[in-house]
Amino acid sequence: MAARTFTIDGKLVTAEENATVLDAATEAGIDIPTLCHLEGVYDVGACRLCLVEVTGIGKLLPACTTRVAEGMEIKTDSERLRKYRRMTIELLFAERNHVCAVCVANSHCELQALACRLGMDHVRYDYTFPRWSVDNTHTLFGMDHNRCILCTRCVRVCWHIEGAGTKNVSGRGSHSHIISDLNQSWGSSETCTRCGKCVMGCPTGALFAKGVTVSEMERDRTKLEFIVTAREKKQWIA
Amino acid sequence: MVIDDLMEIAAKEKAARKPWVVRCCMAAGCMSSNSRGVKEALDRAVKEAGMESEVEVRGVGCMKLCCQGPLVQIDNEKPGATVEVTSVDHSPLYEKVTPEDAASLIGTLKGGKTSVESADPNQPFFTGQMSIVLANSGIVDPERIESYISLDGYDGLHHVLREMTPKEVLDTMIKSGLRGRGGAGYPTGLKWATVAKTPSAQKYVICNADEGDPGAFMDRSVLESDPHSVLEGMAIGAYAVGANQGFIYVRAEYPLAISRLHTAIKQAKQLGLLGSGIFESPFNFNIDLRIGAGAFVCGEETALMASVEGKRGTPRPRPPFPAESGLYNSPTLINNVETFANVAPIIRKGAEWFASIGTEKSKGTKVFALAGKITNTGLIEVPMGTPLRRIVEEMGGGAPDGGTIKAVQTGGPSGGCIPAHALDTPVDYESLSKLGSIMGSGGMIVMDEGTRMVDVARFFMEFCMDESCGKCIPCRAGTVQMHHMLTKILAGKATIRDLEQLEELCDMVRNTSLCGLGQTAPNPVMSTLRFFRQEYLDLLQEDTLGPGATNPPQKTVPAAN
Amino acid sequence: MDRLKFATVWLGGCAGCHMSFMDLDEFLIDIADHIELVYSPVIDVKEYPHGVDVCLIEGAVCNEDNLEILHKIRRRTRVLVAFGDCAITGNVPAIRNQLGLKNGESVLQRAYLEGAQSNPGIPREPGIVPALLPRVMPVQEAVHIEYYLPGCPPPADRIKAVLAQLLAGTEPRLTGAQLKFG
Amino acid sequence: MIATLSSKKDDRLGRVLEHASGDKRFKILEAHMKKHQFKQDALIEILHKAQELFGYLEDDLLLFIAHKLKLPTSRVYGVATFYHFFTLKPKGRHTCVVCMGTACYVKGADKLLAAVEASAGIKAGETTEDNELSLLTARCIGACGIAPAVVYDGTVTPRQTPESVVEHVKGWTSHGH
Repeated sequence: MAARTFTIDGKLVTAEENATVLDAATEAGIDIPTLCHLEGVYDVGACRLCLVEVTGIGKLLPACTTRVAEGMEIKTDSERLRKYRRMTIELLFAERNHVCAVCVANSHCELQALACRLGMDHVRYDYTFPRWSVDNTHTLFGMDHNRCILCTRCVRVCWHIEGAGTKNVSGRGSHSHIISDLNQSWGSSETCTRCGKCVMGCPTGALFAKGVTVSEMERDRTKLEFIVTAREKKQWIA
Repeated sequence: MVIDDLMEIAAKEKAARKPWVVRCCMAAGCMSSNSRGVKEALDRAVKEAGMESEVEVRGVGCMKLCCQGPLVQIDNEKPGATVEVTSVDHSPLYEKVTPEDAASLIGTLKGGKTSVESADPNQPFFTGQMSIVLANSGIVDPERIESYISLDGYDGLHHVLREMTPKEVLDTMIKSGLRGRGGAGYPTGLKWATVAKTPSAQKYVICNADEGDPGAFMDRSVLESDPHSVLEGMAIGAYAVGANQGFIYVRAEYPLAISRLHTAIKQAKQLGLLGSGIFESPFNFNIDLRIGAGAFVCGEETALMASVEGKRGTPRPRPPFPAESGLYNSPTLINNVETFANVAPIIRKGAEWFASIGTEKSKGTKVFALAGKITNTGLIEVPMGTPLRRIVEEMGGGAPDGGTIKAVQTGGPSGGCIPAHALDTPVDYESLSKLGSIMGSGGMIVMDEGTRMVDVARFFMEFCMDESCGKCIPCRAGTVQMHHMLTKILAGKATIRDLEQLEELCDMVRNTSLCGLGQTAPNPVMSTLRFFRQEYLDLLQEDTLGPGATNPPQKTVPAAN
Repeated sequence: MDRLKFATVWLGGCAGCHMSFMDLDEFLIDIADHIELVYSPVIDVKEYPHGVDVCLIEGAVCNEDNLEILHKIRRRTRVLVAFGDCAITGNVPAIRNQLGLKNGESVLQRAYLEGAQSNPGIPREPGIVPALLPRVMPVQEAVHIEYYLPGCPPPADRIKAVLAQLLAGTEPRLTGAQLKFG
Repeated sequence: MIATLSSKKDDRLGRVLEHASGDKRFKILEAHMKKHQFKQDALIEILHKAQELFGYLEDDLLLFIAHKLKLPTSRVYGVATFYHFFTLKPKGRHTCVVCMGTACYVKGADKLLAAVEASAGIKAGETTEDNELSLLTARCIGACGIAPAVVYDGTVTPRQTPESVVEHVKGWTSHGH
């Protein structure tokens, strides 16, 4: 496969022609913030946190779905990008009920970590305080819609890796929410295989293993990556 | 089907023409004022007068002056004449016709008088128009392909298939200067050329008939009035780019347009104008209908394609553009109704003719749906570059009841409000965009002094909020916050800080949203802020608890030592 | 040498932030030379004084009393610091907002009637027991706030960092993990 | 796949299929799917047909469609709830759709809606308790030339006033039909 040479934040980088800007940056040790990207499943370009500036292109481009090109000049960090990213995070905090103090994922949460990284000391928007439910009907896992950011990682792992298709998005706009099967309780789902991959993929405290309490929900992402890599590289075959 | 067959159909249709043609509008606007009842009454009246052999009562499409519907027009050609009328200019256009009026209207054919009022065909509303897209509208019977054929219909397709290479068609389109009529104004020829040069065994053509802008009904009228012109345009496009399958994605809210399209496609297939080996060429092309289901975002091309694939209509990032990877990951040509309706006339009359109309960068005509606080509501087609003032004041007749026009809204929820003092702006893509609005698909809503602009901004924001698909954060959550801020402003509970925050959020949502819906959602706010800022400021409350509101403390800075 | 007129206030919160403030330990002695504590739940001053330089505000704005004093504080203070998650986000006290329009009544009923072990009854004493606001607010929704000190509670070293910067006359800046909510 | 998994628990799908075998409407729906060769991308057309036949899309119907098209039920549900044309709850005997497009809005559609809401005692999107009336709003029905427009039981009616809407709707509820 042909290689492409370009710059990211002034650094000369080479990557395969099909690589995304996000892949290339990660490879080069440059960390672009993202919440919807998950190693092993297809990208959707939805969270808009990985937007980067590319010289000569008026619009900001999502690093996760933009392919590298020869001679591209990419800027992953600028005052403008930082400002937009912080606003995006603030919008998320105001959208649902993210109460870090009582969250299972406190200290292990990608949303919380990004808020720190982007310098969010408070949210400038009025909180909407919507009413969302908690689904605790599953024997192994729980889902708290209050903490969901609709990144759809769970939907994608459930379909793309596990092949069950239990999870999907229902409704639209700010009424969108993650469902199991026909919007029934997760515990009554007829398709859930209880594999737990959705829980492994969740960036916040929305999906959690039952029994964990505040700050105890740590996730092992390496398992997901292992499954995907093993499948792609046929490592299952001894 | 060969050209002789086509000519024979046209000749037969012309020969069968009765001396009198009573045209009755059967488009959705007049139908909602009982034009079906009028047509039935006209049919009865003809029968009762014993004039069946002399009079044809023809259900036609939109006759433009929708506010005065149901409309009826009689072509009083001399008895025995066999020439099809192609101009509506000189016969009286009867307004607000009721079934009871039918007998007296038919009576006029025998020299009787009628008390039914008729519109002056020489008023600016009609004389200011130039019809390309709507040329057949109100004349052709939209439910009979023969009627379309008798007006040179499918001639363009024949010409293209028999006389032109795809490359020549592309060149013609590029030379014509036609730009997408869906709103953004991308050059149509370039788009076609990109699809054409992308190698693929399978390509698609999609007609975007998901006319979702509130206040826009041009595409609906075209589909209801002259569906075959769209089919012909699509077929020509398919030939040029090398596609063999087309889809028309039409809103479920337009049942009449759907039924006429069904009929039109069926008739075209029966005559072999769609299907395999069209005009005995190797070209195959089929069209299927896809019915939308109430999602504005599906007007966005990637969302529309997801919907055609039976999925949730959420957009995806571009690139890749549909021209390279669209429906089912194949190169896809996607244009809107009006764009396709321009194609056959361009082929028939030539690129030079088309390019001679309009302005330097915006060629041809544009159809607008004139509505709101204006005397003449209805459909108009004007050359690009026509000043807004001529459209709303001369043709539209200004605000009704002596009111004053305050602003003209174009481009729907993606557009902006053009203030009255800028009415001399010519209508073209660049001029409107300079004013912070867009051409959009053609909705033109006139607002008078009674309209509060902050209210208008909130109305559109509510629309965008409800129609946001929810996929990307800036649009999903940003529209909610912008709507909240506008509500706060309208309630008199906001301060200048809120207004600053609103402007900052507008900038962010515009620059970070995934698709056009989010990227343009702030436009109505930004344009009203630009031209009617004082209306916002008047609603703000004094910020007594904001920065600098504190009484001076004893110490000036919190400094140690 | 003028000492900084310093205040702390306790609105709708659990006092955990003030507890954390006490965890400043010997730093409290260090700052004692530089500040004059003019108002705080830990001293006996009834009326919030005029001309205060810095005030740390713990807790969300939950009732009419909270709102009134917050407005008064804003008018009489140069620099306000939202102190802890309840002040900045509404945090746990604001969870009642999710219960809709009647959220205030719902929580009172739950606490004082359904949850009562003896003498059920909702306390209502006009002028003594302030009425709940229909919606719990973070402090910045009600007044302008200069600086934010997140945490539930903010750890002592984070409080120290902010105070040290304030005393040094620089703008307090917290970064990275120091900004962690929860 | 769905069949085998569901058999473990309460066999909902089995019940639905059994019920469907005796209902002519399911036969028509299945014929329609067959016309589309049970293609998954025809989901929206199938949902249109299903709503036309049944009036609304209840869970069992969605399950039936998912099974026949071999789609995950969550996907069918996700699509059905994305598009506002589909309704998952039964509609009233009569429907009154107030167009809230821009042209209608500047001509007072909000006042029409407020009047009929007050008169019927329901909000837009709701159905009266006696199931007589569903009050809906439309984004734009494209009848801007005759604004403000209201659709009564599928009939577009031009130039409405708050009084005319209330009168029309009262006509339904008082005569029962």
